[in-house]
Amino acid sequence: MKKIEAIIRPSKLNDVKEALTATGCQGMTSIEVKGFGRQKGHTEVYRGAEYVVEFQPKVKVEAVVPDDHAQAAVEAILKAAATGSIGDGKIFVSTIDEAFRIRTGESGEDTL
Amino acid sequence: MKKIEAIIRPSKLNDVKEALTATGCQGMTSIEVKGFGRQKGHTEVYRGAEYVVEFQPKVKVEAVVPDDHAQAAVEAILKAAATGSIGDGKIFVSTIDEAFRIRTGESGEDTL
Amino acid sequence: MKKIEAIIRPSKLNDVKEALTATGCQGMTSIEVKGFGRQKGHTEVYRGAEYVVEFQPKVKVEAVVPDDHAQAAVEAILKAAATGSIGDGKIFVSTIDEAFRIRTGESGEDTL
Amino acid sequence: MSFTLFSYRSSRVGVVTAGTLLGLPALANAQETVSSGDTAWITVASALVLFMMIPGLAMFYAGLVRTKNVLSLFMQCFVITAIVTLIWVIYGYTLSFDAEGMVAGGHGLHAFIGGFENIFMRGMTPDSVHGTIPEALFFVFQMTFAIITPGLFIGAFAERMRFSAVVLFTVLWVSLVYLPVCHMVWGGEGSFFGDMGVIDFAGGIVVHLTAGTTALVAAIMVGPRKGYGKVPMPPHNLVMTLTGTAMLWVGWFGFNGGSALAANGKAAMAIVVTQISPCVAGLTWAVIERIRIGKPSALGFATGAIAGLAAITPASGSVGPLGAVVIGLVSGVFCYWAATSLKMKLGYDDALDVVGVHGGGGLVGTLLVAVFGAGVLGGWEKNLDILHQLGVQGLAIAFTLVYCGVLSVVLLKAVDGLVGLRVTAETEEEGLDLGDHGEVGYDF
Amino acid sequence: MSFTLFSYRSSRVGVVTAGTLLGLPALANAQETVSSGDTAWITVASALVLFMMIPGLAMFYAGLVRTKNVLSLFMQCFVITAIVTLIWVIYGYTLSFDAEGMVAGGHGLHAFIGGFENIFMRGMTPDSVHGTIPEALFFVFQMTFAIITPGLFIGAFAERMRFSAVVLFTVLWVSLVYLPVCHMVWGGEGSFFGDMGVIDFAGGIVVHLTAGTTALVAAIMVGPRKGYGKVPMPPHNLVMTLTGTAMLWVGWFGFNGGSALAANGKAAMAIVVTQISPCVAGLTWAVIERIRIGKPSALGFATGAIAGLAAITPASGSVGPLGAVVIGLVSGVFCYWAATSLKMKLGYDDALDVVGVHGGGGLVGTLLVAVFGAGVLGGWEKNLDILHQLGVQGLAIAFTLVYCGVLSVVLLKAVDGLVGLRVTAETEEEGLDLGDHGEVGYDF
Amino acid sequence: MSFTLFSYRSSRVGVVTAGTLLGLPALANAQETVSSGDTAWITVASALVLFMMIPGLAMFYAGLVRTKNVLSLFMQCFVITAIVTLIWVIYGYTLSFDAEGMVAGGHGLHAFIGGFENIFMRGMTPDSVHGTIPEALFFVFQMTFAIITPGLFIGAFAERMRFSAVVLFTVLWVSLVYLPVCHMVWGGEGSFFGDMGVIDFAGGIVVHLTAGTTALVAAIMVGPRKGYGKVPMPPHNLVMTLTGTAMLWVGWFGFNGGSALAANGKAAMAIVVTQISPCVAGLTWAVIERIRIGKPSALGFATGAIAGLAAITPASGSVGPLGAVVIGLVSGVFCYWAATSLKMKLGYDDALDVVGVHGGGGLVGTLLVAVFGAGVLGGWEKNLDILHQLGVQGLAIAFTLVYCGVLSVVLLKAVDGLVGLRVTAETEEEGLDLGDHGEVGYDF
Ligand SMILES: Nc1ncnc2c1ncn2[C@@H]1O[C@H](COP(=O)(O)OP(=O)(O)O)[C@@H](O)[C@H]1O
Ligand SMILES: Nc1ncnc2c1ncn2[C@@H]1O[C@H](COP(=O)(O)OP(=O)(O)O)[C@@H](O)[C@H]1O
Ligand SMILES: Nc1ncnc2c1ncn2[C@@H]1O[C@H](COP(=O)(O)OP(=O)(O)O)[C@@H](O)[C@H]1O
Repeated sequence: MKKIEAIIRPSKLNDVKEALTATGCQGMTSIEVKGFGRQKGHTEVYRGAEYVVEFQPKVKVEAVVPDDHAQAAVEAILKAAATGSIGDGKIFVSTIDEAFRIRTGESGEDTL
Repeated sequence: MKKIEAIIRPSKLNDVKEALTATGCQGMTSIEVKGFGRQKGHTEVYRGAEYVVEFQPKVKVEAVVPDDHAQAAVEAILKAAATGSIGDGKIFVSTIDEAFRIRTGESGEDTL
Repeated sequence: MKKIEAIIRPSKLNDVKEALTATGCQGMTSIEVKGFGRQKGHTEVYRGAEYVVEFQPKVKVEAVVPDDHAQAAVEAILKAAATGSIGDGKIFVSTIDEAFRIRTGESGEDTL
Repeated sequence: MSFTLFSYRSSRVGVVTAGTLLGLPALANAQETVSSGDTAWITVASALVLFMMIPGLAMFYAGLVRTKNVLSLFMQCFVITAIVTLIWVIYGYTLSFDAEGMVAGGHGLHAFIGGFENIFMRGMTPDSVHGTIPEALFFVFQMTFAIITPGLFIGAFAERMRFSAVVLFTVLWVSLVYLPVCHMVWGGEGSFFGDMGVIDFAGGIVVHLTAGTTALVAAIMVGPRKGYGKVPMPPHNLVMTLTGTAMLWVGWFGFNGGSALAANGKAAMAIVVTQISPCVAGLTWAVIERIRIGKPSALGFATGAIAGLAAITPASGSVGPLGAVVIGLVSGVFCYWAATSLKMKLGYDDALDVVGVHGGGGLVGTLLVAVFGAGVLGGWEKNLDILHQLGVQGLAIAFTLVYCGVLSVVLLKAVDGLVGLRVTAETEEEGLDLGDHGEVGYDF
Repeated sequence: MSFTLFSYRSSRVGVVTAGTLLGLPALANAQETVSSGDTAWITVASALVLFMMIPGLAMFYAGLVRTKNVLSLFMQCFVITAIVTLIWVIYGYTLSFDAEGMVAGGHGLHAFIGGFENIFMRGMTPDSVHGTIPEALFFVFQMTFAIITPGLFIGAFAERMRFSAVVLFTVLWVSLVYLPVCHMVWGGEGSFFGDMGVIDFAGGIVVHLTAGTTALVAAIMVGPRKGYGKVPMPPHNLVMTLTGTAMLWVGWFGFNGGSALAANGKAAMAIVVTQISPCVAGLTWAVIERIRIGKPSALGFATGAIAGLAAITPASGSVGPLGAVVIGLVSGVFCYWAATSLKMKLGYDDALDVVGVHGGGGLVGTLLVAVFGAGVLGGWEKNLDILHQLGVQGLAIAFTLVYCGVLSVVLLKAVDGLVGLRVTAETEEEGLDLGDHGEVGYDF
Repeated sequence: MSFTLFSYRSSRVGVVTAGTLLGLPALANAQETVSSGDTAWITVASALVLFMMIPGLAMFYAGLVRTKNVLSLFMQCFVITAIVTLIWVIYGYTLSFDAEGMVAGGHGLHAFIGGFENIFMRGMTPDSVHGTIPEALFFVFQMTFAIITPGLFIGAFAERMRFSAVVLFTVLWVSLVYLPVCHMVWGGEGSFFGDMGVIDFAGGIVVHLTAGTTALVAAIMVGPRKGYGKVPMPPHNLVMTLTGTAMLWVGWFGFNGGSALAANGKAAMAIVVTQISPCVAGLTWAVIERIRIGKPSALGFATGAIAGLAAITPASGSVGPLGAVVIGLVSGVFCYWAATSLKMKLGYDDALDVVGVHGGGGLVGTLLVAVFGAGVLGGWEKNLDILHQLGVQGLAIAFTLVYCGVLSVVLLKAVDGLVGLRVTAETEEEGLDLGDHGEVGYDF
């Protein structure tokens, strides 16, 4: 099984969710994160004190999928999350050794 | 070393923490996440505008454990986090190449 | 590619960010988490009801780096995040199979 | 609905005008009947008491629950406001304050409940007068008390009682508990407690004791929250609770000061003691926490302050600064004990400590006014026989506890039968905001 | 600036003092000219209306938007307060209330706009009197109405209008819409609507109808928010919105009760109906939601309550409890329909439902006062000819809709040309707080 | 404690009643001694000033700190309220306002501090009168000023001063700084500043200058927060700060308007200028930010507004609209400079800018009232010699700066020796909420 971690713009979460489900992915987990990268941050000023905020609000979507679905999932996300401007984010793919469904105790690809 | 990622119901965090520590796991990290899966979401209505919220509040617990503790940890979580209803969550196991304790700079299984 | 996950004190985020960028790491993602470990928690009391809060606020920094940068990155974090007191946190290193830049669709180490 | 309902009588209440006293020509009458100064103050006092309910009490309570139930507390405060207003318009005011058929010392029906003369505000016009203020204003001021009283006890069954049950129970409780008790205490000559000589300036019995008693019954009958005592249930927003505390505090100037029904020295002195008591009680609570836990908490100070405010309420027209200090001190200690030790020992889940704070505070003040109202102890009640008055106050307390307790049991049983007291386990789990109201409090 | 500007006249307004009526010696005059009771009440009423704007309306509105725009609503409310205050000082008060040159029944310029006698408060001293209150107080009370009116319509174009455009539009709109309409209705003998016999006790036309009309025009001309109808835009902090609702509610006692300009039975009765209407309207909205969606929401109750408050505003000096109940009921139903069905059908993005709630409420109340003001229906207007009055009210509504609508189109066009109505797409995306003001609301 | 302590005298203050003036029979006296209108207004004004402290100032300040310290600001505001109330009851009122032994022009002890006649409110009954209001009300109104003054300076050492140190310092500071300065300015004939002819209508010197001076000393002596200047410390909840700003603003109507001690034209005109100054100052601050940073911030507007309110305070009884505009303008510019450039240059960590805003504002207003109080510049002070008055005001400022500065140094040293000024490094790191009070503000 592969774990797809996609760091995307918060406004793209819904599109990515729909794109992923369209590829047959039935579950995923999203996390609010702050991202640092090429995209430049903004400045806040409070009574003359300037704060440069370099971390941008992003959302990380994690979906564990069967090996043979991984490519489709990546492609779906690439399509759904892209705007073409700096800050669109990254996708990282890694390997999951084992998966379990807590409700039933089952393990394996069927649990996804 | 294995990384155990368990996506569970928020109300089960305490039980899972105790079950894990009972297996000898001395540390873990929890993260508030939103989960999408078979469990159906809810509808909110604000002045006639309906919002279907498909992402459920969940908690992700991450614990890195020595290889030979992994199975016990998974079983402990399976037991502590299950309610039998849809939405109980998943456990994913993956491989960690190296671990370090920041305080001392040590590495290896002893740092866990 | 390697994924470096560092669980650190929230007050160290900025130092870690700077240390990492100094090693040539151009991007990273940070997440607010709660950590459980050797560091003891605190007690809150509300009208006589005591709550022992064992989870500490921590920040998890995730950076994916080329294999040959991993060691430098780890060392940079070890240096930047340490205070010497219990609760400084951990660093976990794992393997990333593939990485993509959403904006361009490119993959590989160049996307980091 | 027949239109004769609206053939209003003019001025219902006879008053001896200052003009008459001064022997000025009749022309002066119309002008002096209503005091614009008293009217100004009681108008504002009414606004202040409404402000105590929304947003004061709503914030105070809602901050103490878990995030998932924050709106349910607000909604209950708002809807109680609306329902009690309508009850008050239709039959609440008349059943509380219509004095038709009352005889001093009589023990007939009207010693316990008012008449129907003013049903749907019949007979009230902009020209009607009550004492030195417009009757419409007296109507509004008293209405705000009827609103906040059921508001208080919702804290006891917070986070688990079904919204429709809260609504139904409020209607029944106000009709069958609040209106009679209010009449018995404040109905004037011929009212049961009034004739006994009970002292209850601003509602120690009428407001706090009834609310506290019902809170105890309801906490027990509705049952504890799922996981109570096992799962941590810390307040989700103490900042909001403290803000609400401050609003209640300031609003209490209107609650107690307004009960003088005039802008005068009595109102001012009532405000002085209304300021002293919460200060002492809050500090007392903080000091106890400092000693027992090591740290004085803001929630502790706030809880003590509310207890001190509840306690001074019945006494605020009678006691001087010395009495206020003692009442603050005693209520701080007593309510701390009631809201922590006693509650834990008895095991009921009074979620927001209505019993300990309002029941306890009401009790302390209603008894101690009998002592510190005496001139020799710095009070303003001439000819107060302390022992006798203690007996009178005790009797009134006992009667109210029994009446209000029994009625609460009966009404809650009835409501349970009709709509069910508790939300489903799922709604309790996901929160009343989503379950009962289909919305969430925050989406940062 | 010449100093003669500041050679103040003394007391601008002649009054018949009570002292004169009583035949007391002249000495009494100075003392009785100003009623300290009326002054006390109107002072507080002014504070209450200001409190409705900041923080009341700011919280009510800011809670409804997304986190990234929360400060922009606060900032707009604050800056509008500041700008309108200065306009009022410099030329607003005089153009609204200077009666110089007005002739009863005349249709000259001064039927539509006041004169320049009181420019920069010329002639006003601490001794100037208006009726039974200091003129400076009358000035302040009326100022708070001028402040809150443009405050209302910012809800329509929330989350997307450029800050500088809001500022500029406010200046133009208050000068060219508010001041004339205020003068036409409340300018006294010789004012256009006043002479027609229009009833608008506290601003159904002057405040709510103008705000609602402009809101409609602005929502359309500024255009919908990016993603409107597709992306979910739920309120980010309903708790704040409900707190703001409560503050508006309590403040409305000052808004309507203060419009009696005295602490008397008329003020008290205005407050009675001001309490009844939102209760009925809020419950009505909740019941509709219960039927249609299955769950009564706190936001629904609150929205209904504000609609009921807007609706009772023009009628609060004329109707009795029956009228208040009906106005509450009708506004609850009508505004629900306007803010949900009508808005969706017509497709404009009135972000915070100013059209449905304030426009709708103002309409309902301005019409129904013609019916329920009648004595036979429990009102206080002697000799009210219902049909005739309906005509008068309808005419005033029509005139206001057209005048205010056309002016709004013209002024928005002008502002668009001068500074641009909308923020950039990037600012809309990252939020107005960062984009327009360089700060964020929360950093927990 | 002996009971003779409570053998109260009746009416302490002689008044010439209106009844006497009118030559009405004595009967009228009792009735007319107290003006119910004035009483109504000052009662509300007292409530408004208390409202400024809790929750107004608590919210304003608490929103500006980091999440981990939010409750500590609330707790300090509450506990200061309680402590100062008790001080006021026991010896504060008498040391401020007991006029026993004062001689016009005398420079004995009682020019600087009051006597002990009214210790523990001795002699005060509901019938005691001060001017046209009950003495108990005068007591309450003045008490609220004593409460808010130390409340102001806690902003300077926020996020790091030990709770017990704050408590102890408050007790000492109120006793040894506030009471004497209050007496010197407002003690009546024979008071030091009073006899000099110092103008300080509502507390430019008594409240804002003392608070600002002590804030400067304390910020320096307590030392900067850990990481100050390196770690970002942005406000955690600007929405709360803005809400608090609005509450302060509205409450200021009571602060300044109430200082007329009557509901009259003077109060009304004070409110007019109290509205104008913050509007101008807020806009000024926003314009400066627009020019220097490119974006006007809501926090900037709010800060300017508070500066404008502080500045108009001493002048609000004397200046007209022109003066208010200029005072607003100057305080906007001056306080911006003081809170940004000056603070950075001098390097002290005045966490919430008490020095710049309150010190700066108090300074500006106390000086400019000497100019714009003059009739020729639109003010109400007859026979004002501008140059002379500037000298008088300057002298009073200088004296206060020195007295208050020196005392602050001494008292802080003492407190440091007794309990230690600062929390431990760990408590500062984890936050004062947990460290000092064992609780957290939010748990969403
Ligand atoms: N090496 C990395 N490891 C982990 N996260 C990264 C890394 N590089 C970028 N990110 C995440 O991706 C987001 C977008 O990256 P950025 O460089 O700003 O734009 P782009 O992906 O369009 O080149 C960042 O905000 C950060 O959250
Ligand atoms: N393929 C997946 N990848 C990552 N997270 C998943 C995946 N499937 C489910 N989840 C997580 O598990 C949670 C529970 O899954 P769900 O399908 O609702 O119930 P159940 O696990 O009982 O079948 C989801 O809310 C989501 O957070
Ligand atoms: N086995 C583990 N798996 C995942 N996270 C861990 C593990 N052990 C510790 N952590 C994280 O590291 C943090 C610090 O650990 P702790 O034992 O308190 O101190 P130290 O790292 O200094 O020994 C914890 O709060 C937790 O977030």
